[in-house]
Amino acid sequence: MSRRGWFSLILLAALLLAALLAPWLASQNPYDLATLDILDARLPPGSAALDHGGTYWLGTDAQGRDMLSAMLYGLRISLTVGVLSTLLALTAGVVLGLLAAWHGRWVDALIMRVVDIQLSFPAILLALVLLALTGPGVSKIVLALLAAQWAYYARTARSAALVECQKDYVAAARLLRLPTWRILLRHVLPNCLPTLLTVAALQLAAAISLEATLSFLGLGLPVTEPSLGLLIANGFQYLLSGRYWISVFPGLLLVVVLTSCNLLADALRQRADPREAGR
Amino acid sequence: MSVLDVKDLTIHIGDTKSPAHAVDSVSLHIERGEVVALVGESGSGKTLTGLAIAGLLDPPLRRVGGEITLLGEDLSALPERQLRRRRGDRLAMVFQDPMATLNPVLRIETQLVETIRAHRNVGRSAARDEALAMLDEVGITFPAQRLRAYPHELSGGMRQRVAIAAALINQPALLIADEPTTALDVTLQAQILALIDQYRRDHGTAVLWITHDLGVAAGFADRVLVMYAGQIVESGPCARVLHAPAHPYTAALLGAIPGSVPPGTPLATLPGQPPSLSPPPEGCRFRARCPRAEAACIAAPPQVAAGEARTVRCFFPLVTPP
Amino acid sequence: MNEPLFHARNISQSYILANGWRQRRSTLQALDDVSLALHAGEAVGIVGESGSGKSTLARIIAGLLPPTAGERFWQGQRLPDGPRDGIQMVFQDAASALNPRARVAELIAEAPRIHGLITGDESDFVATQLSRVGLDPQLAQRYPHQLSGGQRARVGIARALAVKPQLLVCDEAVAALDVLIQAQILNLLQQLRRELGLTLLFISHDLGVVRHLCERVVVMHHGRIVETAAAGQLVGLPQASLSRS
Amino acid sequence: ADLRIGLAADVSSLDPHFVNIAPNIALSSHLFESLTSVDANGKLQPGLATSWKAVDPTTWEFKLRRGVKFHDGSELTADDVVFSLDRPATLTNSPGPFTSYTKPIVAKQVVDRYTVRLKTATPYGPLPLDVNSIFIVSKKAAQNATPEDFNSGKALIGTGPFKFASFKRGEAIELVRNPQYWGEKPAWDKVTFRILTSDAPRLAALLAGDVDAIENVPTADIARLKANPKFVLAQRASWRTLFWQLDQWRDNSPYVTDKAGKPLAKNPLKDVRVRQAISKAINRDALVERTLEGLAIPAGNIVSPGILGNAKALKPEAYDPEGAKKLLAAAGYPDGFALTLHGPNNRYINDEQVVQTVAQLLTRVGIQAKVETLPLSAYFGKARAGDYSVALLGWGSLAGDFALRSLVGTPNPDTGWGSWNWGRYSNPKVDQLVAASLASVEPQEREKLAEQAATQALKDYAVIPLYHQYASWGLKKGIKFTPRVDEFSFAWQFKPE
Amino acid sequence: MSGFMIRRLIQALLVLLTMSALVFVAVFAIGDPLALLVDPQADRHDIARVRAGLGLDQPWWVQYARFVGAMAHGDLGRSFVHGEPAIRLVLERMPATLELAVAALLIALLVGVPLGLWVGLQPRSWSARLIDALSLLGFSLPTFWVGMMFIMLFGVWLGWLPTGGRGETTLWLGIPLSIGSLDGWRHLLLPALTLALFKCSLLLRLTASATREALRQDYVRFARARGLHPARIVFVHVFKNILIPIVTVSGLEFGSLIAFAVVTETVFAWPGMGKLLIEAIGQLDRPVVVAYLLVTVTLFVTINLVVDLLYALLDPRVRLRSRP
Ligand SMILES: Nc1ncnc2c1ncn2[C@@H]1O[C@H](COP(=O)(O)OP(=O)(O)OP(=O)(O)O)[C@@H](O)[C@H]1O
Ligand SMILES: Nc1ncnc2c1ncn2[C@@H]1O[C@H](COP(=O)(O)OP(=O)(O)OP(=O)(O)O)[C@@H](O)[C@H]1O
Ligand SMILES: [Mg+2]
Ligand SMILES: [Mg+2]
Repeated sequence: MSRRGWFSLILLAALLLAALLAPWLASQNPYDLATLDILDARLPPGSAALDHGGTYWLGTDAQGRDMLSAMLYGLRISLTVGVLSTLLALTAGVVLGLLAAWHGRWVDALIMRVVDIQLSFPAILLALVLLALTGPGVSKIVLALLAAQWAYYARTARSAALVECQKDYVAAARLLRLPTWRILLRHVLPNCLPTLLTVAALQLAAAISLEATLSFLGLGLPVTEPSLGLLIANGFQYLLSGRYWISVFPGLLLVVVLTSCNLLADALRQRADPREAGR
Repeated sequence: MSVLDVKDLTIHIGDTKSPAHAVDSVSLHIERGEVVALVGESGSGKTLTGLAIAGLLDPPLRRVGGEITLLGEDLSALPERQLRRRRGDRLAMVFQDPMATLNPVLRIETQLVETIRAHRNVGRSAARDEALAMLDEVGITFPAQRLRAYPHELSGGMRQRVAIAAALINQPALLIADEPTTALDVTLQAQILALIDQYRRDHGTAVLWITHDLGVAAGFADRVLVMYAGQIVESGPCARVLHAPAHPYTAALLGAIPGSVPPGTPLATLPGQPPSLSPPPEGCRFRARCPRAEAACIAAPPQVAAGEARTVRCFFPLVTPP
Repeated sequence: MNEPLFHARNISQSYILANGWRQRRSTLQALDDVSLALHAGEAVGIVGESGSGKSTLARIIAGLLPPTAGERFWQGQRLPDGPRDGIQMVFQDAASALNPRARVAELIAEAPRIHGLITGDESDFVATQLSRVGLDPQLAQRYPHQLSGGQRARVGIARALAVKPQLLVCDEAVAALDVLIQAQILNLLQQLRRELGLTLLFISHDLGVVRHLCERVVVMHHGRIVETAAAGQLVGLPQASLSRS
Repeated sequence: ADLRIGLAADVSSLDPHFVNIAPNIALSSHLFESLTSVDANGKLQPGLATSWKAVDPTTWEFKLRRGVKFHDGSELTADDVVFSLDRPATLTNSPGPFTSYTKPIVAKQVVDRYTVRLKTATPYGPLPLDVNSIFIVSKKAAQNATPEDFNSGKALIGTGPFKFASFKRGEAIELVRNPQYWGEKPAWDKVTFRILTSDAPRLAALLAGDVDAIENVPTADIARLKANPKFVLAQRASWRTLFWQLDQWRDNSPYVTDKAGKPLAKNPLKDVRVRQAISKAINRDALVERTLEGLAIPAGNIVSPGILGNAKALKPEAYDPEGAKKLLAAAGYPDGFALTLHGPNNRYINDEQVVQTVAQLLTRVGIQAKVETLPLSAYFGKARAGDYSVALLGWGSLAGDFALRSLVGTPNPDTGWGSWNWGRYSNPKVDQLVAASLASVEPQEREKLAEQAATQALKDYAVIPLYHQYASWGLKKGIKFTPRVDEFSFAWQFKPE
Repeated sequence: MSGFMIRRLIQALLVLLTMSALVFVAVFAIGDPLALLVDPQADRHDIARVRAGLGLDQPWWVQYARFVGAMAHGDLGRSFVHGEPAIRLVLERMPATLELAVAALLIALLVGVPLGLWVGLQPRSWSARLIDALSLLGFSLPTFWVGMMFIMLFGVWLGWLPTGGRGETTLWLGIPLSIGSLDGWRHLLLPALTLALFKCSLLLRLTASATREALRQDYVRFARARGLHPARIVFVHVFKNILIPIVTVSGLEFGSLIAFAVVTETVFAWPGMGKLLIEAIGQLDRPVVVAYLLVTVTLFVTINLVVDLLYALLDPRVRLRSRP
């Protein structure tokens, strides 16, 4: 993989690690109301806390949350939402896509028409309507993102699988009378994975960004458990008043996350395409 | 004077530290009206040689040495701008895959006319008439309709004819044909061969015919050059080389053709594979697979004469020099 | 005459082509009433120009493609659609016929393992199969892309043989190979026929190759069998390139 | 001179009788007037009627101002008034009709060209205030007019200080001065209302000079605006009071559990000591100072100071966490319990933040509080259906008895009482006092009764008041504005300096 | 062709029906519009009357059936909140959104395609590497955040451009457009840029990779072998080929531009359909939500159709079956 690819992978791993270790890295559990002190609200970066003597390196938000801690936990939520919805959507899409490609005929036609319908309707609008319906919550936003994104995977998986199914190794596997599930899972799927992973890395970024956007529109997550997007949204109102840190820092972190996902997608794509490898 | 004279052409692939010596000191010359076949197995450097002559090498391919003289003019010294003027004019090249060589979104007419107008100051309609005549000459029926067509509307054989028409439209002195018949079935192969043969006779064009099919070389070329691992290991008049090969590699190639032995009996084969060329092995590159290899082969064999108009790169040729 | 091992009767195949803008549908008759019998131990060649229906016939015989019309018989028994034990195929493009993500050992052992054909140690089994096609057993741990073209073709053959077929269909199995490697493979097939009594259906557009390998040659043209003859006496095929040599 | 005002909410229709929502009323007030008017402090003033009196307990008589001209030049008469009072009931597809204001009127009588009598079934004191909500339209123009006719301006003929110029829905509305206005003529030739519903862009528009004034200055930016010499800030405590509604009717309230999440034996919120403890646990000063950045005053009342029914004796509950803990212990919850606070997230100033802060404060006295906030669209419906245990509500009213009727009156769908009494608090004594207050046509007596009712309800902790919200306007330097208690941004109250 | 069209139309109709049914149920489930709109003092009779007046007293399927029946006559119902035909409200706002989306697409094309061509032709130059890196960033910046930053930078700190709203419009064929006046342009610029940023990066990357791909093709080598001028190779041979994916993607992305206009319009107070939708959802104004969705779906279907036709126009090889 290219240097950029490795760089993005390491960065993403570091971010994941930071998110996983958030409870140990963060000086405060920003989701535990008992640890917040409203009197510490909106302190600029580097301020000392009023009573317990800690330092808010990146300042505090309107509830007196330590921004750094909030960002670590927010990263956790953003990544959880992104990864979870991506995995679920990937699974659902792959199952349907493989099915369509393998079975062909009416199964294919049916699945692909549903995919077409789904795709002719933009993800954000679908998620918007769904979330307005279900209300906030991590599981609900995951569901909304799943609903909004599975079709991409189904389509990608199908077209990748169609290409693979044309290849003679599948014919050979059929001649060897391997069970269908085995052909699909052990032979076809692994060969579709490069394409799928590239799309997944891209869609991971899209999912995280979409979650942030929905949170910004007030339809994402509960306020007490802010993701990066929600942190940005919550800080939006303070932007013009000079209390930039509430919004800008989580924004920068979000951009870093998204950029590394996209970088990774890029690198994966180049890897999957040997002709691009020389670049 | 030869139409083409190549001296010590050397091509490297990749970075300067550990390049692959893909083509090593290849020399060849072609006379007016002559067909020279360049044969060898896959990866031996045939295409690279052709591309280098046409000045079409792109990174990571680099020509690191050698002279290419076309009609007395040293192409290797020319700047790209000048070189471009020669390509498609004095020197033309066609490629293997007729599906891919024509631009799928441009009409045949566009692609022919632009070739004319890139080199000659000819009006659009005059160019069109020439294109029409050219299509007719390469044996395309209903040329006027075909001019308006897109490549995908033509069959594979027709497409290759059009590609050849585009190559020949400015009456080049040299045509480099890189396996233009391999992708076609036998019948079409024969037609294309016949077409080029006829054109050569009519116009005296020199042809460098790149192929891995000894059968094609045998039936069509005046002289044959056999390439192995980036080097020319044997050259000479076609009939004689194929009849009595001098180099063990040439012999092995001929022995592997079905029909060279009675049906049902085993064909002659060679063990192993061509060597890696980064870096190339010391000494004779064929050594490891050669049934005649001896200790002396550890040194690089020179190219030596092997009879009239023949050369061979071997210490122990099958044909002794006269 | 005794019962053939395999018999294809009155096979026809047509493809539906959806053509262009206007969605005009046309059908293409790829095979038209083709019948072919293969006797045990026989080697039959099929030649014909491109598009004459050779591959289509091969796939139908192997059971990869249900024919539009016609029936297949195996030792006199009518075969249902789909692949069947005892028929295997070697494909033209060895690179695409091997799953690029599986090691050679898995490629060869997977199906025998599932069908319970491996009695002893699996790696011994793989080694035996590899040696049979003249490959170094060390190659077992390689991936297809780490093999040369000839090695890949041999792995393809080894895989097919590992499930002990009686009929081997080779669809242009040597067309993409250099003459030297082609010769190796042809020799190998000869040897296997001798040793295993394999029935061979060998498809090629190269008459020389077929003549070398087969006793009987079938010539196809536009989806029909136009000629069947002993390999030595064939006349019907236009054979431009070879005629001059 | 021209004036450009940035509005925080969209005007959905120009038909003054179509939907009873604040932005529409605000806009209609420029074009239309009603019999009575309300001054900046919420006091009833003469409008198109110069005077009114109850000629008997069930009959109010209004004397119309003479010589008032509609924008089309015709004169205002009693017929227009009766027509206007009749019209709300005829708009069948209005989702939020004004009929609750016209409903008490059982008969309308034109005494002469300039006198109208309105009869009620029972004595009804707030009628003059009710008719303030019904705009008087020109009968000639509005007869058979559809809402579209109003939106296009065709039927938009009123007596107000401004005349209609243009309406770009969701974007801007332009008005021009009515030169024939009977009262004080506005200082502006032309007024443009720009709809800027998002906070930051609205403020940005002011800062960038795209508008001259904005309403609803975001709290975050108050300080900055104050510090900026190019702008001035106008503020005042508005009529809106925020308070918690607590479930007092179910034995098992859906969002009240023990700390492990298991249901409790009984609903602690039914215990007045628990409600008091919650009230004591809330540090209203900190809430106001930090969360609202000073944009409110702590509340001990249901209506804002200065509004009828505000009992001066009622002071905001003092912050007393220890006292709260004691009360909880006394009520049988020494270790507290857990509950979920519900609130909207796009309705009141910093509403979402307020809920969180209160949760923070409750957690400190041992009531483990979770927070759930929803968009208004989902919130109100669920809250009214009684889905929540503790829910935030803000209420703006110009009369205490009105507010009490809806908020703490025993719910009765037939009369509309207690329609927003989400906690279903019920105290016959309070009901009685409210009813008496509403029935009194005598202002002093009404005020006294209303205060008594409020005092009683708050003694029971029927609801827990938090604060009275401020309303703020940001203005370009050189413009003066008299802030209004009802938060409306009326163009004529902006004056060049 | 006609078969293809008919299939497309049936598909569109299906989308419409599914979407509208979904929305019907969804908006129902979100909340009761009357809880928002009816006056606090209203009693049961008032509420019942209003409910009946709006047809909300029926079960949802009856309402839906009525709705479909009315839709067949071109009537999509009246907005609860505005009292006007919902479709009119949406269509009224459509020019603003379309203008924004078109402007954004044009910006994305005019910036993205040339830069992408450059990156594809000269992948090793430092400028291409820089552009490539920036495009990745542009790809990663969330729209709303970019919008906020733009407002802060250009609107507030520098004061060069207005921060929101649509500004002056002039009538073109009876449609109010911003592009007729300087003021309009000034208002349009920031939101269009914000909206364009992502698509610009997308098109840039697409163009770059398509160019690289095209350059590798034999036809380019053959063109060079015929001695054509490099400019002709790039601008005729390569460009005509990469135009195909560019047009396809632009068309498809145009739909998503309209969808993402929801966000941009919210940030910039741009009075388009997206803002109307957000408000309608907030007010549970079901007829407007449904009308919006119907209009957008129709729009998308039209766009897809146009893309397919363009595609066929550009690529002589095309077979008009559904895209893979
Ligand atoms: N663009 C390239 N980059 C890297 N290596 C290359 C490139 N082009 C050719 N090579 C390598 O150079 C060697 C010679 O290639 P060339 O194409 O000349 O072979 P050839 O004799 O034409 O073979 P074939 O008969 O398969 O066409 C091969 O090993 C090939 O892998
Ligand atoms: N899946 C398919 N759909 C439509 N037409 C097909 C399909 N497969 C094959 N054909 C057509 O059927 C005819 C026979 O094809 P087939 O592949 O059997 O020929 P072949 O003799 O194997 O040719 P070749 O020598 O080129 O491999 C051809 O005209 C081909 O275009
Ligand atoms: Mg080659
Ligand atoms: Mg075939």
